[in-house]
Amino acid sequence: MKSFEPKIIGLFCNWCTYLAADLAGVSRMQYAPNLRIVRVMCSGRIHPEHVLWAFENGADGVLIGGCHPGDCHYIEGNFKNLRRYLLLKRLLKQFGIDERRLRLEWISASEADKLRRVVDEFTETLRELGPFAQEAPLFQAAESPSPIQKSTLGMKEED
Amino acid sequence: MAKKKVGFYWCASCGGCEEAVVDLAEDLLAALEQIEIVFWPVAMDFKREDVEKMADGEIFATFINGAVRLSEQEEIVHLLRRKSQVIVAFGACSHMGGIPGLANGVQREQILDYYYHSGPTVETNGSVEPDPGITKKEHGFDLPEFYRHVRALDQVIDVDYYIPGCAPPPAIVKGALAQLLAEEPPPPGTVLASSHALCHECELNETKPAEGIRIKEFKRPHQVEKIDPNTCLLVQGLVCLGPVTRGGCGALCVKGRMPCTGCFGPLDGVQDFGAAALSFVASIIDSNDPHEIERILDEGIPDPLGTFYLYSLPKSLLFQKLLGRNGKKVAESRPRKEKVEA
Amino acid sequence: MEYFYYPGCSLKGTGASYEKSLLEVFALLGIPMKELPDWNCCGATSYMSIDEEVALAMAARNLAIAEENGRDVIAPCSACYMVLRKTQKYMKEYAHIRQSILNALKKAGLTYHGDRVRIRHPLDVLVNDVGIAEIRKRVQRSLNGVRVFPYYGCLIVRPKNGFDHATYPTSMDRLLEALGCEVIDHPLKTKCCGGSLTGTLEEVGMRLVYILLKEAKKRGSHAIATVCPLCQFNLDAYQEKVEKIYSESLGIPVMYFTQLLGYALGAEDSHLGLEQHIVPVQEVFEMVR
Amino acid sequence: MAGRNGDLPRIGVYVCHCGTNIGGKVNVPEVVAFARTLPNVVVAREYKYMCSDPGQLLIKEDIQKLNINRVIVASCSPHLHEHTFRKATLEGGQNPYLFHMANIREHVSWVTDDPEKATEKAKAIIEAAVYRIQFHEPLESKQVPVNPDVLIVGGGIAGITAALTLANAGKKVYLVERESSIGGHMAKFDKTFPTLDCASCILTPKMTAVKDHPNIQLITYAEVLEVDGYVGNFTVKVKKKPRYVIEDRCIGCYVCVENCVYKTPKYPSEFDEGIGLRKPIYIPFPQAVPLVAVIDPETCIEFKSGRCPKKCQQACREVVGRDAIDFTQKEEILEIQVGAIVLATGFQTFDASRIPEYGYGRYPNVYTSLEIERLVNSSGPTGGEIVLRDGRKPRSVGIIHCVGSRDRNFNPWCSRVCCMYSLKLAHLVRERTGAEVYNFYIDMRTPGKGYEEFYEKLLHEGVHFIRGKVAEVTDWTINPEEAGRLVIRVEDSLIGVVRRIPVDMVILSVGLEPRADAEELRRLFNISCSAEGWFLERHPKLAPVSTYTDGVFIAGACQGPKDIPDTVAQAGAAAGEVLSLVDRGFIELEPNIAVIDARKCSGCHVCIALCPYSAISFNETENVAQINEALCKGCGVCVGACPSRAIHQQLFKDEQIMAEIEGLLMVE
Amino acid sequence: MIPIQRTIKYESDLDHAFREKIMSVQGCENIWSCIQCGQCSAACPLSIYMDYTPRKIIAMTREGFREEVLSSRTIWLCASCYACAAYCPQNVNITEIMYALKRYAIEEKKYPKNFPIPELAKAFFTYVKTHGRNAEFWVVFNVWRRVAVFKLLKMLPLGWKLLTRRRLPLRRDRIQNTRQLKTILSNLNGEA
Repeated sequence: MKSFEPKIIGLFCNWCTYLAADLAGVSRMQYAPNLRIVRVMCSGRIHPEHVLWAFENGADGVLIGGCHPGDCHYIEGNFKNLRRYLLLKRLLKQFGIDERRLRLEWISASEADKLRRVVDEFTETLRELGPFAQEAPLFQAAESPSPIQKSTLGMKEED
Repeated sequence: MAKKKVGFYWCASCGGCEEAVVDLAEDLLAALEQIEIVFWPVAMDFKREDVEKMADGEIFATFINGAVRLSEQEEIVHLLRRKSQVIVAFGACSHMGGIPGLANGVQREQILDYYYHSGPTVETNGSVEPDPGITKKEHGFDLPEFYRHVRALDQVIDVDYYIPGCAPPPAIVKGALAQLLAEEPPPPGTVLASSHALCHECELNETKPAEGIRIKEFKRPHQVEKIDPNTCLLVQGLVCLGPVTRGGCGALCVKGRMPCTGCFGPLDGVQDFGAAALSFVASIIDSNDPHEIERILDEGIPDPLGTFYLYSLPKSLLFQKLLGRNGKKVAESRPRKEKVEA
Repeated sequence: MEYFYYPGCSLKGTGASYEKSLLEVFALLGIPMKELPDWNCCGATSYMSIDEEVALAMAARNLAIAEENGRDVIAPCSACYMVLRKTQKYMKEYAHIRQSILNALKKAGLTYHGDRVRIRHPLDVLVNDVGIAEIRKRVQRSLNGVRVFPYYGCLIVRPKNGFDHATYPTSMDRLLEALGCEVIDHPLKTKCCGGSLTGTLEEVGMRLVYILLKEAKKRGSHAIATVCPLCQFNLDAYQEKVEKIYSESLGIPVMYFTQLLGYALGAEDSHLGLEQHIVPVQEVFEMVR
Repeated sequence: MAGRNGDLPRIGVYVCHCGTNIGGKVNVPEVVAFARTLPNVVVAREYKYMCSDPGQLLIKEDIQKLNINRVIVASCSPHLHEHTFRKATLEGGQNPYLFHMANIREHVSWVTDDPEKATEKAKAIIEAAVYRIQFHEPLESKQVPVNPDVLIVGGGIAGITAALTLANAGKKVYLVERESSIGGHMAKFDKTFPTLDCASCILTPKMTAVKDHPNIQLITYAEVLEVDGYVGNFTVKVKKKPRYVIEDRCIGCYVCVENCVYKTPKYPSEFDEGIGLRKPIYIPFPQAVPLVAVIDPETCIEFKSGRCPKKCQQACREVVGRDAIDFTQKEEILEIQVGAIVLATGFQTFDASRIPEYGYGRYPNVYTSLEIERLVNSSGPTGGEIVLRDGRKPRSVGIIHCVGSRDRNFNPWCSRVCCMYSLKLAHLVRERTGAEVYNFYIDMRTPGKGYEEFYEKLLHEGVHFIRGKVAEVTDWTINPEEAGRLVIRVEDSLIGVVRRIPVDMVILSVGLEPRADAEELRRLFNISCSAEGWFLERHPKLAPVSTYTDGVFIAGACQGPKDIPDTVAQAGAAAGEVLSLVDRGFIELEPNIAVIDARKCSGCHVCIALCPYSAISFNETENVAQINEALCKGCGVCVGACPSRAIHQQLFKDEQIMAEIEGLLMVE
Repeated sequence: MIPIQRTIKYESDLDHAFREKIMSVQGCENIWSCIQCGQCSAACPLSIYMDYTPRKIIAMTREGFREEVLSSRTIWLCASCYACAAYCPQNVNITEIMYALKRYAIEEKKYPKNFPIPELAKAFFTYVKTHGRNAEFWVVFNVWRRVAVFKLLKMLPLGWKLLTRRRLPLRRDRIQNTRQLKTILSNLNGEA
């Protein structure tokens, strides 16, 4: 069986972390291919829905990358993201989802090495955690909808 | 003109929505001039066989309240879907899962265990638990299946319209009826209430400061000694979900100086009510210090899930793959996998 | 904060007066410290030349015992101090070493987590935890006018990133100043004393000892202060031989910094092991009595 | 699905090989075949270099012949070529914003070992682009006018060169310098390598030109406090420190200095690197620009006790009749408006006392190279005579290269100028004292026009070159030859023997490092620093003086160690970039601004406080929030918070972001 | 007559796998970073006695001069003071490399015969392994008994002085739980 390869969605700010990823490329740093990057202008643009959407569509982890505190290209968009992030983490926990699946890192344009380290580390963590779809018992599909009831109805199964 | 046939049914709900129908009072009598009720188990003696006997599409519209958790409920709503031209999800539970939907935040086994074994008021000999496997033919009934999850109505069958609210206020119900019976009914999928958020109709909206809202401390109603009746509740630090909640109720709760908890659900375009609520609430926290933010959250929002998904947990994005989602919105957000000719 | 005291083999032998004076100083300062139960040899540097893993495993046993009781370990011998720290670092950084040693420890009924105990040198504890200001307050008998040549030796600050600069440390200088000593600044603070070469390659070892003694003499030192039993031993026990080889009289008392500190704090001479030195040290204190 | 303009998306996907940069790792034909299976993709092609003319032509032709109305190029980072391909899309006849770039080079082929995984990742990124681009819509970019005035920060040779170039082109230039005179490090040097030009002979005329130029407003003894605004329209606050001498009245006649109550200079002169002394009132050096005295309040008796007879003031008033000294002067805040900024803040030298083994600060005869520059300077404190602190002439001198450089314990980089300036100092010392001069080097690095020739010249002058990094400079001596001198202990690595070399003077060739306040400045101007702390250029080769913040340029050693010729060249380049920006007269803004749909806005006020630029206000009559387009910078913070989904960000709409996420996750 | 020697090195004389072997040892990873500046040699208190300076040892190791390196006196003269490592501008841990070379030299029996330094290491190793602690007297005794018995006589005066000052206990100190130590050592990967 193929070993589990987690999928990571990176939501990266245009001015810091996206550039760090560019720099990692220019410096030919090799890191886990599990990361797939979406560019936004500022981490403050990121909506919790984007994160939930990523999980719902098969991501095993979401990495938000923004500028270091005080460095935001838009003054303090990264802090607005931080507020949402902290609250969202709490919510995920209530959902029974390991909060390590959502990670926020401040990575500046020059910190390609940090990006590499974070991605490799995060990939490793997610490998240990296993696929998102299998994690929280709340999201375990069972017999619902149950086939027995349908047959007693004498109805055709609907898609 | 012949009266249009109308049905009512309830699934997992508290009965408040049935009450809401009665709350129409004399308006109900006026409505009865246009409609004929052919199915309403809570009020009139109809049996399932009566419905089964009807032709497909014979009923003009069926109003279903309550969420779906039992196999019995699923059976009946499928049946009603076939027999009805229009299905209206009536009230927050069938709209989004409602309060019963909060049960999705707990595992089914925990619920059964609490109710039949470990709950503080339960006296048990250790064996009493409803078992759908037991069929007591001699009594003429069998037990329905208790599903693992609670679902909103449109996660079980196609729904044409939604009447929001917990419960829907009479004005909304009346307006909705009028729209349904009009010559040109609204497009399918419409939520029959305002298209704006609650703030839009709230009398306290104008008390918000022009420079916007910044919150240093969230409070829960019981923590506030005296709510200022003349200032926006959100501005006072109460977690009022008015900005993210569909209007139409006339800001009833806020009039009673209680913060909106979101029973009318999200506005068009918002996929996940809880996420949207969470995002705006977090955004207005007035702090950049992670420790301070954590403290503000600790003190003011101890239960984010219960706060933001009070009525809409089954409709959360995270449950969508599992429980299905509103077909219309899915089509909108997914590009079609069609080939076009080169 | 209670500490474990890890004597290492030397403090039970050639470094007996280091042990005495150290225990005395800690008692006078009211820092509770007790000997690590059933400690074993740290693995020492010679061990590394034969089988590093065995050396690290031996050190790890001590760490595991200390961790069981959750106390930081004070290792006064610079070699022990270095080896124990190196073991911690290697166990943290190298998975194959960690796994092998943890497995072996487990078989012997021991566990080790790695981040629960810190290895400290008494100089570090005295300067950075107790603090120079506090020690200055506690001085009963100032060593005013005693010219001391502080000699750190190599391993207390090696490898890099310890509690003081790796080539030009200053902690002991500051401590001795607080006792009233006149501290001599010199460039040989961490120059090797010859280590075990004094016993193996005598001509080389003696030369290294001579360099230090000669420089101390040239700079007008009344005494050399050391922090390591091997340094003290080399400079003290081989002094006579060096004098013979280089036909030069030296006669420089070589003390442990804890002896100077103990004296200043008012300890009795007999509690400091002063009589155990080969080059007599009493005259240093006669100057200030 | 139909786009907003009603047409069905017809997507063209163009996958670039980038030579072997992408093609060597990603299986491009496989990716192209995959792209053809994606929804609404009409054509998918591969090409060796998409950014080349023939590559761009592919796009233009497909737009025209196949009616392509959405263009995806899978190649490098959008930061590199987004502009190129938008232009191609426009030239092909489509709106340029119906283009999207998939980054499969920096984010895939260059960072992924395994070709199979790289190919999969490239597919995912392209699928994401295909999903995303269905939601693209035609947009208009906006133009805003550019203020042609320029701010230059730093009055060293870089700032001076840039200022003169721009001023000569007719631009108004504000030159802000922290010290009381411009000139920077170069003003301290005696000679410059390899030509041995006299530094002040070539610098002083330029400094004077700055002072006299009608287009340059020189603001010395000042620091930038605040920077607001954006490219084309910056507002900058500058703090001018009080020098307690009124600049306009002072004529630099030294009468005040001569009359100071201190009869002789007592305090270390900053300009002379502490080798020379100054009085509390002083002119840093005779060629200073502006030639104006300054009072140091830390050492002036009047400031310390308030009981000075103030003879300087008296002399200025009575002897010169200028009355320029004003003890009550306060700091001033100036506000200036500019369209572009050039940062030329330079470097600092490595603090040699961080290497205690070299004895700097402990042994008086250990000097830094900058101190020696003052010592050999004919206008320096000894008039150019090279003597030890006790007045003796050194008989032998050791010059230690790479002090603080090429050392991971300090600065890992090569400081680039030390070899050459060490050679220069070796030459000057040998020439003036006849001493034995030893150079201790790790590697001799003399690339540059005439530099190797200079090295060879030194070899002929009988200077010792010992290849080895010195371990210590010590006063531990072991024989009569060494007694009383400093001993350098080094391995002569070419011979393989450890040597002890006694010398009278040690010169530490300290390296260059980012200024201690570079981090602060970086934040102030919202640019980035490299990991080492140098200001980060936009591209190391193609955009060496630009930064990621439009309108902010860098020149000289603030970007990395540089010699004078390179610094001057870079300053010219920065001036050129500024001219091309301000002479165009306008800039085009990315249309990624936020837009409020008034029909959906509920007037909840949530967005208003979030906007960092106060671009959102509340319209009381309409009961909705509204965005001032000119102020919006397109961060999207309000979009992420809007509870009604009434705000969207152009180019970054939720549909676009979410479709992209979905697409990224489709490929297994 | 002056003996004349050819000193040319052919590639086939070298062992290019040697550097990989050394680099794979913990602490020795940075061999590639060496820029041959020689600061290690200059900082080393013993380099003046060595046949190859530490810098050369690194260069030779890197280039596969296996025989020369393993049989050199340099590695045995290293007193493990870590001065080289502390000074090295490239963070090459030369001391650890010396340790690794010593171990290989012993393993391959390349060390100089009757040279007391490796003997001391071995005596120490054997003693401590069984007792858990070192007894300085007995270890030294064991070394010189094997290397040069007459040395022991020369040591008598110093021994006596130490003895009378209670600095040379003759007891063979050992730890209580020797069984535990034995279990640990016999369960290491490297041990059988």
